[in-house]
Amino acid sequence: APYSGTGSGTGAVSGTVIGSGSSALLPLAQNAAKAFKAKNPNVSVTLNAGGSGTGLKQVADGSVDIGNSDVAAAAKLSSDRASVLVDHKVCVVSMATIVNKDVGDKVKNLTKEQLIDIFTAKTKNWKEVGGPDEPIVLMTRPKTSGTRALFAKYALGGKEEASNAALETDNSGILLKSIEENKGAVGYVALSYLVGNNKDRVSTISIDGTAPTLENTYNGKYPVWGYEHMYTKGEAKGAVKAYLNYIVSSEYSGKMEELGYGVTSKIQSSVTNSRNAEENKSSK
Amino acid sequence: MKNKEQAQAASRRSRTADRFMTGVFYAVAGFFLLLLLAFVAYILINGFRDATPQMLSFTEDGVGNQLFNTLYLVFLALLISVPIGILAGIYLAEYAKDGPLTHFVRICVEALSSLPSIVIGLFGYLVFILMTHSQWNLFAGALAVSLLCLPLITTTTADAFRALPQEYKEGSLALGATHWQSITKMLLPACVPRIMTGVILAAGRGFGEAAALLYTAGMSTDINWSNWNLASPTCALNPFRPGETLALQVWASRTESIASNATQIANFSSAILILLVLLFSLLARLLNRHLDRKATGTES
Amino acid sequence: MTWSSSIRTAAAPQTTQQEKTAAQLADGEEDKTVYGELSGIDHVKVGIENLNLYYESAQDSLHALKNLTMRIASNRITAFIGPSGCGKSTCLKTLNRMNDLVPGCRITGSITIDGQDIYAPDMDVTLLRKRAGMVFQKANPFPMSIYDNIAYGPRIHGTKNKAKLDEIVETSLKAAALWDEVKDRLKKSALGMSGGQQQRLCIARALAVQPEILLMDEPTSALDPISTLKIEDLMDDLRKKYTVVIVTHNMQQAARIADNTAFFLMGHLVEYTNTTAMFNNPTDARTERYITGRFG
Amino acid sequence: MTWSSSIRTAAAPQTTQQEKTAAQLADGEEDKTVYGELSGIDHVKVGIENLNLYYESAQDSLHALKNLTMRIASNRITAFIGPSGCGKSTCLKTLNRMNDLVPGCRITGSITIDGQDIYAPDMDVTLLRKRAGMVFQKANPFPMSIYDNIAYGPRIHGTKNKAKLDEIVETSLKAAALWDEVKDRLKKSALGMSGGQQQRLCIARALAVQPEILLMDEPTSALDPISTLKIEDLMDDLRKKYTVVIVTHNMQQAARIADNTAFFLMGHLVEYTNTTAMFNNPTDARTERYITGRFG
Amino acid sequence: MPRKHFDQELEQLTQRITEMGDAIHERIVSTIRVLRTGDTELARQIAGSDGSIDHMENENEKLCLNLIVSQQPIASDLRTIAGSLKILTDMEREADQCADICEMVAAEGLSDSQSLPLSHIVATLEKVDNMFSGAMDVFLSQDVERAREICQADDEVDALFGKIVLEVCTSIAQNSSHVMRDADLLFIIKYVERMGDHATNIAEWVIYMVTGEHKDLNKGGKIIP
Amino acid sequence: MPRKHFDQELEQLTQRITEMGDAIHERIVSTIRVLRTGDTELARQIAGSDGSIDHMENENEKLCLNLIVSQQPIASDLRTIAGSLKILTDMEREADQCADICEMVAAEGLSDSQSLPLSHIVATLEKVDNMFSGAMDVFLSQDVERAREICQADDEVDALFGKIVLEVCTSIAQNSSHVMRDADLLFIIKYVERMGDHATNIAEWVIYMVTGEHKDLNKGGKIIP
Amino acid sequence: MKGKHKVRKDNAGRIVVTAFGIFMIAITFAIGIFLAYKGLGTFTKYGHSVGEFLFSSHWDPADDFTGGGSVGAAVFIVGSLLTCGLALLIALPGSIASAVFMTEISPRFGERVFQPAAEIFVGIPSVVYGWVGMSVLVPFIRRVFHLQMGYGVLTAAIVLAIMIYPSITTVSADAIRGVSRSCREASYGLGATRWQTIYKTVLPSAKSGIFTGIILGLARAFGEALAVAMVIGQRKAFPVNIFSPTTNLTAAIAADMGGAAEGGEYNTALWTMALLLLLISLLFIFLVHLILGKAEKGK
Ligand SMILES: Nc1ncnc2c1ncn2[C@@H]1O[C@H](COP(=O)(O)OP(=O)(O)OP(=O)(O)O)[C@@H](O)[C@H]1O
Ligand SMILES: Nc1ncnc2c1ncn2[C@@H]1O[C@H](COP(=O)(O)OP(=O)(O)OP(=O)(O)O)[C@@H](O)[C@H]1O
Ligand SMILES: [Mg+2]
Ligand SMILES: [Mg+2]
Ligand SMILES: O=P([O-])([O-])[O-]
Repeated sequence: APYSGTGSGTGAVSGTVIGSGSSALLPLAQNAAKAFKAKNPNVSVTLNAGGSGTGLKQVADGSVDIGNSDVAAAAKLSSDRASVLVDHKVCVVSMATIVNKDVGDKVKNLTKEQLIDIFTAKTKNWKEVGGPDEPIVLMTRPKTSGTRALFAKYALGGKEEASNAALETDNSGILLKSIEENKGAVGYVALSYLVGNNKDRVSTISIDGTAPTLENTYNGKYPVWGYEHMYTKGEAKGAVKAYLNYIVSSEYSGKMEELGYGVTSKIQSSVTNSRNAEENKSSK
Repeated sequence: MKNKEQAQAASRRSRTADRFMTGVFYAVAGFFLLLLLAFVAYILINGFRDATPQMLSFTEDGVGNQLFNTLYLVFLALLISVPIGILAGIYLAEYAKDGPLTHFVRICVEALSSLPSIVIGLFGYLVFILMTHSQWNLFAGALAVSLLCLPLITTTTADAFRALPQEYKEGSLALGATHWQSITKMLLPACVPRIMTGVILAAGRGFGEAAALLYTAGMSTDINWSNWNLASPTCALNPFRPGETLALQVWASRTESIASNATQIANFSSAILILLVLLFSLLARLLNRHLDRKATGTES
Repeated sequence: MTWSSSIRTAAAPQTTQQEKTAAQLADGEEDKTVYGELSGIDHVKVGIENLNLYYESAQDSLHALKNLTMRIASNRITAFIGPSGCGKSTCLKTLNRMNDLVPGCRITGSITIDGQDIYAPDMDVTLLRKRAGMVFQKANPFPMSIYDNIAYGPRIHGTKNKAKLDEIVETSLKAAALWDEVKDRLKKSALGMSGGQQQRLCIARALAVQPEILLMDEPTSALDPISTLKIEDLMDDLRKKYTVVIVTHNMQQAARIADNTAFFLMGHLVEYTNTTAMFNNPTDARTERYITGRFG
Repeated sequence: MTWSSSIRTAAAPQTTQQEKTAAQLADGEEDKTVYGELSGIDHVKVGIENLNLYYESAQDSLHALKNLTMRIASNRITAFIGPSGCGKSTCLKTLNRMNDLVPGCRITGSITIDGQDIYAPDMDVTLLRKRAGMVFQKANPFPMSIYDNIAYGPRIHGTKNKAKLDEIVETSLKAAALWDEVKDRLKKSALGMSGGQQQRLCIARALAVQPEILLMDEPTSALDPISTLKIEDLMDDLRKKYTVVIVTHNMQQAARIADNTAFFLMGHLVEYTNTTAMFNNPTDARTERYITGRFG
Repeated sequence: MPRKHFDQELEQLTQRITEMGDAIHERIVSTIRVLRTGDTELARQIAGSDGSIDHMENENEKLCLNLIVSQQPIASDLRTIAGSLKILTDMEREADQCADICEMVAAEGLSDSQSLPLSHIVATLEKVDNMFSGAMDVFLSQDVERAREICQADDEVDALFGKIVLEVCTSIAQNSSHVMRDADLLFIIKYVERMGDHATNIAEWVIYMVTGEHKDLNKGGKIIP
Repeated sequence: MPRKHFDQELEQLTQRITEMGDAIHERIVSTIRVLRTGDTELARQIAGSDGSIDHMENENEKLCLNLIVSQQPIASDLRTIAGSLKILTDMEREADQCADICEMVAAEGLSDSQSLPLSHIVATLEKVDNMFSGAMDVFLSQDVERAREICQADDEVDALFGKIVLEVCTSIAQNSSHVMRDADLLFIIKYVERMGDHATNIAEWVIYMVTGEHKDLNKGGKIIP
Repeated sequence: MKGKHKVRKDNAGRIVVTAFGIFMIAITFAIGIFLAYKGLGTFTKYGHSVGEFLFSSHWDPADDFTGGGSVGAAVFIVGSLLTCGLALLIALPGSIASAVFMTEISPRFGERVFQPAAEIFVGIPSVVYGWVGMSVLVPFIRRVFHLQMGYGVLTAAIVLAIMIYPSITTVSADAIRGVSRSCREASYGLGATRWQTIYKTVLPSAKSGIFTGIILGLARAFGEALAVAMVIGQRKAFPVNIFSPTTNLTAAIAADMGGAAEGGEYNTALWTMALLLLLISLLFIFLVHLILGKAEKGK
């Protein structure tokens, strides 16, 4: 990466930061970049989506400074390529099950089993789970999506979604719009898509009585969450380092929560440990 | 007399059919015209209804930078594809002998022109980004778009050359001009109006292109308008910086953005894009008419 | 024998030849050329010796000119006549090697201009074409101004000087009897001119490179009678300075303007003589039948 | 006075008229038509009375036919001659209302065929065009088989019966002197025929709808002399069954085939008389100047 | 078969000229009768009907000019038409001379229908008639050889002319009482001689029509034997 | 200015015919001298040089035919050429008759150059010469009115012819010793009369050239006064 | 030696121009080779059969480098074919009617209004089509046909139809304009009505040009990604009727290419789809040539 900055901390850095990857992380990264740049006008930050796979590959190739990913590098890269990458768990995201308002008025909570039955297309009508007499419309993300991977793992207990019965949506934005507009629709998005006006467009569903909120994530009650990773090839330096530091700084954490992302450091350590252990296990 | 009556009956039948079909044609044409009108109106109204002046600004909140990127990218793409396209077109029309090679070039050009732009985008990503070990940048985007424009310009040029009467060339050669002189001094100037049209159509294609840019031009832009150091990544004129275009931005704000006014911005950008297309189409027509008049001498 | 009335049938000397069809005549033993007295032939400009021309393609080969030998007189108008496809245009094009542009066109024999072999390997074709200008059936003004049309040739051949070009343009247009009609609109597009004017422009354009020979391929066949007459009047003047060869379908035109006339048939030169003899009393029966319109 | 030699100048009776230019003559007071003796005029097929035709567009209006009155004899060939743009084709097209297709074309006056006003509101234009068939300058066969070309018209007019169509095709081709040449390849594309054959095909096609009148707009101007002669021979036969109106640029053609000839100039009918009188001894000085090629 | 129409018209022209030739031949035969019989009635009739031949000539001339206008004749076609145009003049003169002879006979009668000169004149006129008929045949057959023979035959006529003039003069010298009638005989034999010349001209034009060459093969007016 | 070339050629044709006319006029004048003086030398010379006029006729005929071939003349152009073609015949005949007259003079001499008939013949020939010159003028000027006058003038010649024939006959009747020479006189006056006819024909053709109408305005052969 | 100089320039010109002609081949080849290189891995590296890829509907490639998934792309292929076919069915009558209208019925209006309008249609970014389709058409379809959702084959086909409509229209209009005036005159001259002239003469004569337009339109429809992805529903199952959601090749590529691990089975299978798109393009080109070649032979 073109790099012309020196030093660390705030104020004095200059240079370029280029990132790519996860589309779920992009809004945060962009928001942070904007704030970061306000302080460091000599830094140029450019960020792109492309998907976690792309981000990881590019950072491993060295074509970008930061590779954003919803999943751990080991899931998408061969182990020797993954091993040179340094992980920065910049935040956590929780995935909320969302339904169209007409369902949401009647169905506020589902058990994990119900959820699994719905997403594997065993349950086909909302009335089976106490909702209106409407067929269930599944809306999912592509198989390569990090959001989908997390949701499948922690909400559906690793069960495969019924792709052939679901409508797949490339992007969370469009998925949200689809759920909003289609009766009986159910799907999932990161909480970050449910801030501001978006909150009222759809209804969220509690799982086993736990509502998908940041608090429930921090305290470990709500299991459907994951880290968002920003990988660098080797240790971060200069502007990149400053940028990464800025994201995880307390200065920015308020803003982060406003955007619907969870601050990594706020997660209770027990929760962190068990999740880390799980991830290490699954990546091996 | 029976014959005559028969003829009259047949004539009555065919006239009825004629009137009916004329009605059908009017209806269909009217329908599509209305559809287009509604389409354009919808986009424009949607776009400008909630627009704020700030949206035009050259900041993160406006689409000024994207607009600039769009124009700049298309400009770069044309800079690359116009000369190549014209030269290749000249080859096809003037030098290619009627043989397998020529046939092959022709098929290649046509294949290129009917290639899905997403495929071009992927190719561009691999070759212009990965193989050059660079990052998303405008120039890579321009190269990808120029791949899209290239066949268009090539075929327009070749067609324009072929459409010229054979007599022009014969006339020139018979005056002792070489083939190359004939091309540069006579045929090419005579083709300018038609090539122009092709170029403008190609530009229109560049404006609207998103799929080919997803993986090449990048989806963010960061311009410092006070920085004119060409090597700097924030310099507007540095082609080797990422540059989100309007179409890409529409795509991005429709899909991923969590900004609260993302939809309005997207609508606004769409409207701007449509205006651009309209403008260019108009420009092409005016230019063409002007050149045509000049060439045919109908201008008084 | 398709055409004859009883008088004609009896016309004694030709009787036997008339019995054959044109094809038999052309392909048969009788392919010797009848040469009559030629006007101005003591000054030969172009010499064609045993010229054979073939159009060859992957599938087949066409023998388009068969053993052609003729001399073209300097400062005379020579007309080529003959039915469609007989090789008139082909023969005309060999004279400034425009046939080089036709793929698969092969030549044997020799053509000389002022004694110089124009198919010699070291011949500069562009200079040859400068010496032997060409005017085509369909007027082909370039899509540029009248001035630029005329100046095109001189510019190609290296004249850059504006004053010089102005002079050439004026002289050429005057020589083509067009100056008065266009002098006030030299900068206007040539495409806005009438058909007859366009053809005279093409003649002027050919004159602008100072050729010695003017080759014209049916230059008036697309024009109305009045424009045709104007161009014929013009050609009559051109004869003074140039050697003119013209292909024409119009027998009367040949009779009006040409000094010598050559009649072609299926690639053969059947008869070549002065125009008066050709049209009043041709020697070969095929010539007679063609010019009196009784062919086919 | 541009053209005359000393003899011509002295030619007493025309002297004053010759002094004026054509334009003066055409626009001036002198726009009365000279009518001579007409061949076969006791059977009138077409009557044109005080016809005026305007081409109107947003910018301007062109008075293309000026107060035209003429009667066209049945079973005769009537030729329209005149310089380019004088309104010959326009006049021809009014006879089967092909000018309806031209936007901005306006007509006053009347045209009758067999006494019936063809511009009457209740006139069936398709039937009119069936009665007055048209043949154009450039042969325009449809890109289909020879058979389908001929059968096109009858089919349009409701004939479906195969045997009937076969018969019509044969009769029409025979009438156009084409049957023998094409009878073995009726199913082949008409585009593969020679120019002269194509034009005869177009004539056959026009005959296939059993017209009463044949309108021909320079039907041979794109053909070589031999094909032209064939078509002229054909027209001579057609006269027996049809009323033929032909536009031609070729004075000799008019002289050869027409019974009556009309000379147009800038929208005026200048002279209308039998062909012999027209070409041997025209009355109007403008006619004389035009047919002797001294116009412009 | 192009130029079918033209060929028809040419044939028509030939036919009309032949018809005119037949009509003239008839008049020559009648004139011979007049000279033989001194039939003034017949003579008056022939002299008065010369207009019909003139009319024929006029019509055929028009036909020729029309053919030139409409058919743009060239080469042999033009020679045929131009030759016809010329031949028509000579033919008309043949008829004219007949009319002139008959007019004289009608006005003055014949001096002595059994006189030697007159019978010689008749014999000459018969020869001339043969020449004329021959010329018309040759016009149809375009036989150049025969045409040449006809031209040669005029020499005999010229010789006869000289002889008859001598005879007439001798007869006048012997008896100058009918000078006026004898002078008429002189004029008649002169006319007959001219008729031979005209027949020769016709044959010459036929040769021109075929070969394109027009030579005076027998210069007329060699009145000196 | 289209047909410039054609107009030039037409002018050339007219000029050549006029030149030929001048040459013929000269011969007529010479013939008059011969008749006046009985100059056999001059007579022989004129009789011998007829070929040059024939040659001119031939050339001009060719020119006409060439113009027809190349220029497709129509209407007045064609009338000019066709008329010229016809006029040439008559002109040639004028020269022919002069030659014939001179030939006779050369062969036999003149009986009595001071005789009344002879002086009348000379006067007639002068009249004919005037007619001929007039016809040639008219050919140039295309003046129809004058052409008609010329045709009328032939009546006088015809009248003179009748008168002279009477005179000659009377003189023969009185003295039949020079019958042969007197017969020559008869032939000469006949020739002169014919010359008047030919001049008339020329004028008639001029009228045709201008108006397109060809009428016999003075039917030749009215030898009976 | 002016002449020599000219000749040298002439040669240089020819060489340069030829080089660029060959450059076009190079690019196309580069793209082809690159796609083949990326896409053939499905068959070589991961050992799937072409038959499986084309005819199996079981799509479950593994997003890793070991493989073992299934790569049956039949659903995508069928989705592409179905939407394009339907789009053509919808667009074609309208296109031809419009082309006829703008050339035969009202040429002036056609030239002044219709042609530019069609050009604007072509210029509208496909993203915009997709978005408008999603915001307007999807609810519309849902309401009109009383569906639960508006996504599906029909919706995608309509969006595609609108997208290809201008291309087919303009190419057809060009073809119809190319029919010589004289052909029309001949027909009118025989007493044919306008409609008879159009369907008996003009359309048959313009046939090959219209086919070309159709195929170019189809090629565009096949290659369109973003707009279709937004409205087709992207359900990885065969549609049961024209209202069912399904998915297609381009949507799949656009959706998953970025997320899939580079070089993994999933990723490679997507490249194979891209390769298939290229091959389909080539097939279309081949068809155009066949048609035009035939038309030329006819003449
Ligand atoms: N480029 C070519 N390739 C093959 N054959 C050709 C070519 N040009 C002409 N010919 C053939 O050569 C022969 C002579 O053609 P050419 O054009 O010289 O005839 P032409 O006498 O000029 O006829 P026209 O009067 O129709 O112009 C024809 O049979 C023609 O088909
Ligand atoms: N469709 C039209 N719109 C406007 N003006 C026209 C139209 N058609 C013909 N004219 C004009 O009407 C006049 C007569 O044209 P027309 O075609 O009848 O002439 P023409 O005598 O047939 O000439 P040509 O010999 O060139 O065919 C011309 O001035 C022409 O420019
Ligand atoms: Mg040619
Ligand atoms: Mg008399
Ligand atoms: O009739 P002629 O005067 O020529 O004898």
